[in-house]
Order: sequence, then structure tokens, then C-alpha cells
Amino acid sequence: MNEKLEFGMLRKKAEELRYNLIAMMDYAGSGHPGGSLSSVEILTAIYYGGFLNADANDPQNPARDRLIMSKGHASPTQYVILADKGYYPKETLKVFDVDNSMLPKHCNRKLTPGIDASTGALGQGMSMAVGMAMAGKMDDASYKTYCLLGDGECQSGEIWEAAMSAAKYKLDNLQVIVDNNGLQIDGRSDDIMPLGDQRAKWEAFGWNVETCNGHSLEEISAALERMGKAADKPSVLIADTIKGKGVSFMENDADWHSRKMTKDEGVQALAEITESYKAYGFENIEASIMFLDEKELAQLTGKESV
Amino acid sequence: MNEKLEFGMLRKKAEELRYNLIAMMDYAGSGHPGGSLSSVEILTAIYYGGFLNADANDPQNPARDRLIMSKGHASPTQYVILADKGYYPKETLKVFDVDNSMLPKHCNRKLTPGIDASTGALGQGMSMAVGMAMAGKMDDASYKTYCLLGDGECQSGEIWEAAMSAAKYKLDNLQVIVDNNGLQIDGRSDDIMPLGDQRAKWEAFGWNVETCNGHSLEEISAALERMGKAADKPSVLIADTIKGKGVSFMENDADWHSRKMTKDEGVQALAEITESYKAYGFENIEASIMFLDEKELAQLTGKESV
Amino acid sequence: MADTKGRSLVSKDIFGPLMVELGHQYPNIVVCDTDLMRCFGTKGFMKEFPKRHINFGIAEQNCMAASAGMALCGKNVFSSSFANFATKRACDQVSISVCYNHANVKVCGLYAGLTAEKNGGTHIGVEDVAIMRSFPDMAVVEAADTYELEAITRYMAEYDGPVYFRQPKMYLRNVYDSVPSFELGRSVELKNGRDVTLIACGIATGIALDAADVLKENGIEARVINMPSIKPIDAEAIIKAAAQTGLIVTIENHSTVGGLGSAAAEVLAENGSDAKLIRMGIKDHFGVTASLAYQLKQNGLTKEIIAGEISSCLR
Amino acid sequence: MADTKGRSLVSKDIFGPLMVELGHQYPNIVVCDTDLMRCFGTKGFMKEFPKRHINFGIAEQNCMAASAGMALCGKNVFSSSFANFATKRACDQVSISVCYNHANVKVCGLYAGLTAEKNGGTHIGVEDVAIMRSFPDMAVVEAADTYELEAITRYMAEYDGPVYFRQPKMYLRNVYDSVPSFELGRSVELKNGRDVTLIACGIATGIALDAADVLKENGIEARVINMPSIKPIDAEAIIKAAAQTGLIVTIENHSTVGGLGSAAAEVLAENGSDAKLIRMGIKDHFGVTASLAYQLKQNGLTKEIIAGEISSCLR
Ligand SMILES: Cc1ncc(C[n+]2csc(CCOP(=O)(O)OP(=O)(O)O)c2C)c(N)n1
Ligand SMILES: Cc1ncc(C[n+]2csc(CCOP(=O)(O)OP(=O)(O)O)c2C)c(N)n1
Ligand SMILES: [Mg+2]
Ligand SMILES: [Mg+2]
Repeated sequence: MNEKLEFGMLRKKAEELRYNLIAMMDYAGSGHPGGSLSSVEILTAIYYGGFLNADANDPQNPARDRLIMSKGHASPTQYVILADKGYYPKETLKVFDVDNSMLPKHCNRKLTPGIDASTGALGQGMSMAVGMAMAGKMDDASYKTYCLLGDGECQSGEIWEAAMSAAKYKLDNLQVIVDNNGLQIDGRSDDIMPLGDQRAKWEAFGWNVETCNGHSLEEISAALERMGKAADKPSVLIADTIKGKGVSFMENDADWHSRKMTKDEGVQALAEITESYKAYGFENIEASIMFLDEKELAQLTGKESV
Repeated sequence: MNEKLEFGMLRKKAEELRYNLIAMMDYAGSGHPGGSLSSVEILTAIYYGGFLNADANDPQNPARDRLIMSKGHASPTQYVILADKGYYPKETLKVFDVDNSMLPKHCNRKLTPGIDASTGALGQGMSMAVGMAMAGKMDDASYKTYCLLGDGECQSGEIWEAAMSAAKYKLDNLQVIVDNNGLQIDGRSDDIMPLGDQRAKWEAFGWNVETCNGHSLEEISAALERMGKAADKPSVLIADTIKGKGVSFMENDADWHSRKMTKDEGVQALAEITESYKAYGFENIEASIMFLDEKELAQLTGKESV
Repeated sequence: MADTKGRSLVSKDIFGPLMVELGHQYPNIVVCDTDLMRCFGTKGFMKEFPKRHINFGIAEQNCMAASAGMALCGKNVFSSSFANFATKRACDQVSISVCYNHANVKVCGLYAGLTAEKNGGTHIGVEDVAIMRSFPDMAVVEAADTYELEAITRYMAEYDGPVYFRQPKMYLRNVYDSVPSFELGRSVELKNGRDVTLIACGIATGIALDAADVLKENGIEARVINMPSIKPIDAEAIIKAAAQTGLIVTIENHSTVGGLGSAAAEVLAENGSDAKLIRMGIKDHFGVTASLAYQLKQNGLTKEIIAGEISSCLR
Repeated sequence: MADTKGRSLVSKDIFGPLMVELGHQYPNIVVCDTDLMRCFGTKGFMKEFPKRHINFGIAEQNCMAASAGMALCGKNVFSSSFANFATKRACDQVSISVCYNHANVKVCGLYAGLTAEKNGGTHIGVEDVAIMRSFPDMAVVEAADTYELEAITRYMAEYDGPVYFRQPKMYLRNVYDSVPSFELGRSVELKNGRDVTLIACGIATGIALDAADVLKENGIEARVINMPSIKPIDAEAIIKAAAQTGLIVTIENHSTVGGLGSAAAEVLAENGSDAKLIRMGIKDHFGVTASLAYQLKQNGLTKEIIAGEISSCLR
């Protein structure tokens, strides 16, 4: 269940997930594109790079690794992964964000198999992850807990309360990743509430700190590898990312935190990802689509009119 | 109004305040002795060392410096100072902690002249101080805001939210002092929730950091002096103190966070402070008592029976 | 009754520009954001008065307590977050730093109740009024449309003291056709009637008016009272309505526990009224990820369901 | 009625040792503190089960949300702070991490209401029940004495789901003379009577019993109902009492806004009862720095004042 792809295949997977992700949000006319796109490689590495020990056929297994999306608005990225992994039929992605959906805008553990905590109120996922890691220590269990934070989220005091407690209890079974895309809703984090030297902050709070390019699957994997070996300390990976990564007009634009794509924007976004896919040397990304049939996809790519 | 005593007189004042402080808590059979005693020198330096610009006759003057006791349970120390400064008659100290007192266990701005914020819910005083400093910047006012924190209090996430915001707004008119006595209610902070490298934490949050022996009036004053000159940054002084300072059986004992003295303990505490007063070369500390007549004092010192 | 032409139904469209106007008029007004300037509509204020605008980022606790600190230095501080985070994440700070300190802070809760729509349960505040109403020294207000929102905002620019100012993302309709007068503790009878009284606030007032129309078709004359001041509440109007119409129905975009319905229940029970009270609202569950229309329907907050419930009760 | 001999009136004296016993019986029980182990009485648990005890220090938010995380891994987590901080400082965490996640956390609020005494307004939680009652999925319970505290604690060791477990520092008297049975949603008639019904919980139940004695001397037969389960509430008992005795008086160590009194008002008003309700409690102001006795008197929560109010109402 601890699937591990080679980096070539990992990249292929990441781009295909990104394609499905855009298609899903475009299909729904909703979602948080910016922060979902920035976290694609991080989640790809965790799920497909041999890290997360979890089984789609047994999503409540007490021995599973946990993954808490503390930035719960990036649920779409996890949804396409869970569909790909078989937690639910791929067609389920069509109901993303519909009324009372099982794939709601923010992660909800009661509605979606594979989701370990209901999040969306920033800061709280971090504490819940700490609690899960504490429970693991109590039970001498070997599972790990992964937790994804936003950089803006780190402005919340709860993060630092949780950080302090994780250091006290030497939670080396806890691996936090900051999706450090430098943007929040109102603009650049550096303008809204500067986080300053993040490495220094986490180190001062007693953590093992790694940094990397958050879009390099190799760097993320190497960092997670090192984090897995750090003993007696919790680890955080500050992964420098680009909000909206992969779609030119979304990149580094705070507006795309939760904007809805127009039809043309959707067409262009999918086209751009197709391009990069090709540039990576792969062919026919359309075949990777998980949840739409050819006709439905053609509508989104604008090819139905051709 | 910016009274400034020489260090000799400052020490004399500190010991006299300590004497009154113990007498007041003993008289009331209440109070938080540990954290009140540890902050005596810090508050003495601020009030009598030429720092706090405030006038007992005009306690609401908008141009005054503010002092926020974020660790609001150390109110007793401030009460004896405010009485000495003439904010209210010295005899008022007799009503400390009586039912519906104007000198309640936690600072209350509505009840006590000279108190700038109602505190007691740890963490909040720090934010209120930040807000006051922000208002000062908005108004191009020259007042300073001082704020006293407990070390245990720094476990609260609100402190770090506030710290981050103070750095963003370059609040060099904000001077925070941590009464770093290493104890909280349940025991040593290092055991309950270790604060680790406090200097590193504050620096990582963008602050100018000073440290000192929190019972050396010279060191505190020198540090405050330097802090007053730091531009474009808020400053924090981590003042290493001894909880219960000055009373042997209270020192470094978490039990004395909020214990009530027995009659004998009260006698001994006052005797010990009298001793150190003499050791500093001063005489007749009893004459410094602000709020008790000879007979009342004799009851506390156990001399009534002689 | 109301002419909505040209008048936006979106809170921030009215609130934002108005704050710029009031900012000129009242130099002590300060606006504080928590990374939701876009939702509060306060970008204009920030641009016009950069020195009097603070964006605290995602740190609601510090925002509310620091706002109190500013208020204690003479500022009239309008501070916001999503309703849920303003009242729950910063709960202790609003209680102690704001109310207990009697600080002049207008705590503005955005995207109130079901108008947070698909943001779902973590964002849909169903408890905010219950929480804020329980704080001593706190006033709790909510406008029925953007005309009243303007009235309340102007009032707040002058009022000195803690207020929870609840703002839905958008209204379903307008209720007034010009800016009404507003006063704490005062309700407004929008429609007279003798068979039943509908008491509502926020977006529910519009629904109440629509339900009254449906009832009228069924021959039921409903009184409609708009209750923008949830605390202090206009007890007199409730007692009078109970005596005159018997059945009272409260309608609110909030849990039926602790909000307007409970406030009305307190008044009725304390007065030994034998009027029956029906509390329409969110029925003690969290919001779900769904459109406003969907959730209103799920919770029985449509004119048809309300009218139906009343009709069958009066039958 | 009750024999208090040898039975401590202090919550932690009973709760602390009991948790050690239950810790042995239920291996999934975890205890979490926030630098108030001394007040929770859980030092013994920590010593007996060091691995199953977490002290979060002065960080109530993290404590409650991390407790939820532990609960989602199968633990039954008893987490505490002073009532005020458990419910207000960690308000959003209790709402979202605990309730919205349906996590098996027993949120224990210590030194409830006026029993925080001289710690004053920042510590005297007057709103905690109002807040917790407004949370979907939350049960709210409070014992009338340490016998019932034991009953509730034992029940909680088995119960799976979010609960707010309110604990006064100490009781004024015992009400039971042995450990009673306890069930969520069930009230207990401690005394029958036909002229008036007193409904109370927590330390107020003892006061209610005493007030009934005073009333008896005046020839008034008071029914006394202990309501340890504030949510879910025993609506049936209230409706029955209203029908049979007319006047209902709720007595609580909490604000009259949003607590037991409001819960009773909701039940009465929704049933169109014409019973008059008197809500005795803290009258919508913050606590002051004063002894319990002083503050009870200030708020009219003594047997004499209560009996007087009832007598004059029945006259
Ligand atoms: C406690 C809380 N406050 C406010 C919000 C509203 N909110 C949702 S996302 C967001 C910005 C998050 O920025 P960041 O953490 O950097 O995430 P990313 O850039 O990855 O999307 C805000 C303020 C929230 N969900 N929770
Ligand atoms: C938010 C909050 N949580 C808990 C308490 C209860 N409390 C009062 S003092 C204290 C310990 C404070 O320790 P520290 O800050 O180190 O103060 P000091 O040692 O100087 O007394 C605690 C937990 C509180 N007042 N506020
Ligand atoms: Mg970001
Ligand atoms: Mg300390």
C-alpha cells in the first residue's frame, strides 16, 4: 500500500493530478485553485513517493499513517488523489462542491473516505495532527502523522502552541509541511502579516527544519526522507511553492485564492498543463482524466466546438 | 512625573515595596505571592527609574505611558506602587481582595486608578498593549507602552500572534518584559511546557531582545535604556527572576503561586525582608509601611505578643 | 414594499464605501482586518486611511484584543472576521478584552450563518449570536437589508461601546426602500396583522415578509416585526404581539438555540404569556457545504415552509 | 435529606481519585491539563499513568484541538481548564475540532461560575453554558454535588461523544447521600410539590432544596427538579411541571442569558405554556472579585431571596 513511483513516473502523476484538479474545479465552477495547485507536488510525493502508508480498502485502519490537511481549503488536491487511489469511484469527482456533496469545499472526515480530520478553520488541523501523533506515542504505534499548513496559516497562534507541545513530547512521528506560497487572501504574506524568518521560528520552537523547492519532487522526497530519520524531534518542511502553480495566469496572483474560472480560463488552464506534460516528454494527458468521459472533457477543453 | 531615583534609593524603594507587598497579602490572607515578588524589581525600575511617564494626579492623561500587567495576577506589586505614588490613599491597600474591592486579585481598569487594562486572562494583555502602541503610532503620540508577561504565559499562542503583529508595525514604542521566573502553577515551565530558547524565539519573531538579571535594578535599567533606543522594532526584555524572590521559603516553589501565608509564615517573611533591608545598609524598614499603623503592623510581624 | 433597483444586496458593497465616508467624518474610526479585507469591503478604507487600517492576518485573537487596546486609547474600532472566527476563534478576547474592558470595538462578523454557503460547517457560524448575546455589556445587531446596514453602520460610528455587528454576505432582497432609522433596543413593525406575528432579523426579515404574503393568500393576517437589535431586545413589542396575535414565530439565519428565538422565548416565558412560540432557524446542527437556497430549504426557512407551518398550526 | 459526613464538597477531591480508578478500568482514557492539574485533581492520574497524561501548559486552544486528534485515534479524552478558558479561549477548537469532528472529548470546565470567587471577572465564567449549549452535537452536564459528580464521571468513562462537563470548585452542600444514577436527557425530581417548581443544576440545586424548606415554612409546597443534563434537556419534566404547578423558577450559577433558564424558556414558549418563568442566576453582568457567598447574595441566589421572590409572586 506504500506505493512508491520513480521520479519520472512521479512527475507524470503530478501533472495528471494537476490536470484532473483543474478539470474538477472547472467542472464544479468552484474551489480554491491557488492553494490547491501549489500543493500538488507535496501531496504527490507523500502519496506516491513511498511515504504515506494507507490503504484505500481500509481507510479506518488504526495503523495507517494520517494526513491532515490543516489548510482544508486545498481539499481538491487530495480529492483527485483519493479518487486515483480508489477511495471512491473516480466519477465521484463530479460532485465536488455540489450541494451537500461528499466532496465538500473543506475537508470533512465524516463525508469522505481517506480524510482523517474535518478542517477549514485554519490552525486547528495542526493541533489535531499533534494529538494524533501523541496518541501514536501512547500506543507505541508506528504510524506517522503528516500535516499540511499554509504560510498564512502560520500567523495563527494555535500553530505555535501546537509547535511548542510537539517539541515537548518529541513527536518525531509528526511531519509538517508548510506550503510556502507567499500569498494569502488579501495579498502577499509579507505585506499582510510578514512571517519573517520561518526557519528560525521553527528552530526556535525546537523543530528539525528542512527546506526545499516545493515543486521539485526529488527535493520534497529527499527532505521527507531526512525528516523520517530525525529522532526525538518533530520535523517541518518549509516547501517554497508558487500559488497557482502550473497555470500562468493564476501563478502568484492572490485573486486566484478562490476565484472561479471562466470557460475560457478553464480551456487555457487545461491547455497549459497539457503543454507542460508534453514538455516533460509525456504524451496524451487527456487519457489520464479520471472522472470525465471524452465528451465532457471536450466541453472543458473547448474542443467540442471544433 | 518621570521620577528617577539613584540606584541606592531604587534598591531601598524595592525592598520597601516588597515589605508592603508581603504585608498587604498577609493582611488580606490572599494574593499571588510568587509572581508578585518576582516582579518587584522590574516594576520598581519602570516606575522609579525614570522610565514610566505617568502622573498620579492625571491617571487618564492620553499622553501618559501605559503599563499593562498582562500577568494580571501580579497586581499586588502594582498596587503597592500606585499607593506609594499617590494614585489612591495608602490605606486603600487594606482592601486588597476584600469582597468587591477596588483592588481586586486581577488588574481591573474600571476599579483602580493607574491600571490601564483589565487583565487576568493570560495572553490578552499583550495584545491590548500592542493595540495601544498601534494607536500611539496612528496619533504620532510619543507615549510608550510597557507590558509585563509571565514565562508560562508565553506558552499561549496569542503572545506570538501579537509578537508578529508588533514586528510588522515596527512598534518601537512597545517594551515588553518577561518575568522569567521559570515556574508556573503546575511546576517548572521546563517540565510543564518548555519554552526552550526564548531569545531565539523573540528574535525569530523580529524583536529586539535584551536579557538581564531581573532582580538587578542596574541591569534592568540599563536594558530598558537600550530598549528605548532601539528603532523600528519592538523590544523585549527577558528578565531572569526567582519566583517568590526575597522570602526564602517561597523562592522557587511553585506552591507559592497563590498560597496564603499562615500567621507564622507572614511573620517570617517580613522578618526576612527586614534582614535584607539591613544587609543593604538601610535601617528601620517598618517605617516604610504605607498602609498599616504600628499596632496593625505589630500583629503581622508577631511583635504584638512581645 | 421595497424597491431594490440599483441598491446592492451585498453587504460589503454598501459597508465598504460608507466606511470611507465615515472615516472622513470621524477621525477616531479605525478598521481592522484579518486577511478578509475582500469580504469586509474595506480595501477602500485602507487606501484612503492607510494609517488607520490594520491587517492582522490570520490572527483573530490578537486582532480583537489589540482592537480593544486601540479603543482604550480613544479609537472607535471596526474589526472583522468571518462571523465564526470573530466570535469563536476570538471568543475570550471579545469577552474579556472588549466587553469586560468596555472597549469601543465593533466586532463585525462576516458571511453570517448560511450565507457562508459552500464554505461549509467550519465557516457557517450557527452559534455566533448565542455566544455574543451571552456576553455582559455586549449589544448584538443585524440588519435586514443593506439600507438598514447603512443605518446601523452610521449609528455605530457614533455609539461608544462593544457591539457585535453581524453581517450576512448578501441579502435575498431589500426590505426598506430608503435608509430607516435605527436604535438599539427598538424593533420595527413592518406589517400589521392580528393572526400571527413573525419576528425576524437579518436575511430572515425578507423571508418573513414573503411568508406573510403567502399567508395572506391563505387568509391569514401576519404581523411582521423586524428585530435588528437582538440585544438589547424590544421586549415590549414581543409582549404586545403575544397578547394581540397569540402565535409568535421567530425566523433567523442562526441556530434555534441561543439566538433570536431564545431571546423571544425568554421574554414570553418570563411574562407568563400563553402565546405559543415557533422557533424557525438552523435546527441545532452544523452548516453543510451547500448553496444558501439549499440550506434555507433544508432548515425550513422558505416562505412556503414557514407559511405552511403557520397555517397548520392555526388550523 | 443528604448526609454529607465524610464526603468532600470539593470537586477535585472526588474527581481526581475516581479518574485513577477509571483509568485502570478503561485503558483508552487520557487526561489533558492546561497548567491547572492542581485544580482538576489529576496529579494522581499523571503519576499512575504518565504516558496517558498530557500537560499542555497555558495553551487551551491547542489542548482542546489536540485532544480531538487523540480522540480520533480512539482515546476518551478528559481535558480541562478553568470553565472560562475551556469554553472561551478554546471556543472555536471545541466547536470545530471536538464537536464538528464528533471527537470523544470530555471538555471539563473547572471553577465554574461564581465558584471562581475572588479570581474575578476574567475567571468567573458566566457564559460557558450558553456557549456550549449552542454547539451542535454537544452535551452539557453539571452535577448537583460530588455524589452526582461521581455518577456523571462514571457515565462519561463509557459515553462516546463530545460533552461539556461543568465542574464548580466546590459545592455548598450535598444533595444526595449516595451515588445516584445519571443519564443524559433525564432530570430527577428531588422533592414533590404543587405550588411552584424549582429547576436547578450544579451548586444551585442545593440552594433550591434549601429554598424549598423556607417556602414550606411559608406554606408553599415547592417541587424541586435537579437538571444535571442541561443539553439534552428533559423537556417532558418541564412541561409536566408547568402544567401541574404553574410557576417555574430556574436557578443557576450562570448568566440568565443562554443557560438553564433559557433552555427552560425555550421549552415553555414552544409549548405555549402559560406558566410564568422566573430565571434566577447571574444577571447579565461579569463576576466580581468577591467570595461565593457575597456574589450569590448580590445575584439573589440565596434561599431567602429565592423564597421571597416566589412568595411575593404567588401572593
Ligand atoms: C481561522 C481562520 N481564519 C480565516 C480563515 C479564512 N481563510 C481561508 S483560506 C485563508 C488564507 C490562507 O492562506 P494560506 O494559509 O497561505 O493558504 P494558501 O495560500 O495555501 O491557500 C483564509 C484567511 C479560515 N479558514 N480560518
Ligand atoms: C488564559 C489563561 N489560562 C490559565 C490561567 C490560569 N493561570 C493564572 S496564573 C497561571 C500561571 C502563570 O504562570 P506565569 O505566566 O509563568 O506567571 P508567574 O510565574 O509570573 O506567576 C495560570 C495558568 C489564566 N489566568 N489565563
Ligand atoms: Mg499561502
Ligand atoms: Mg512564571
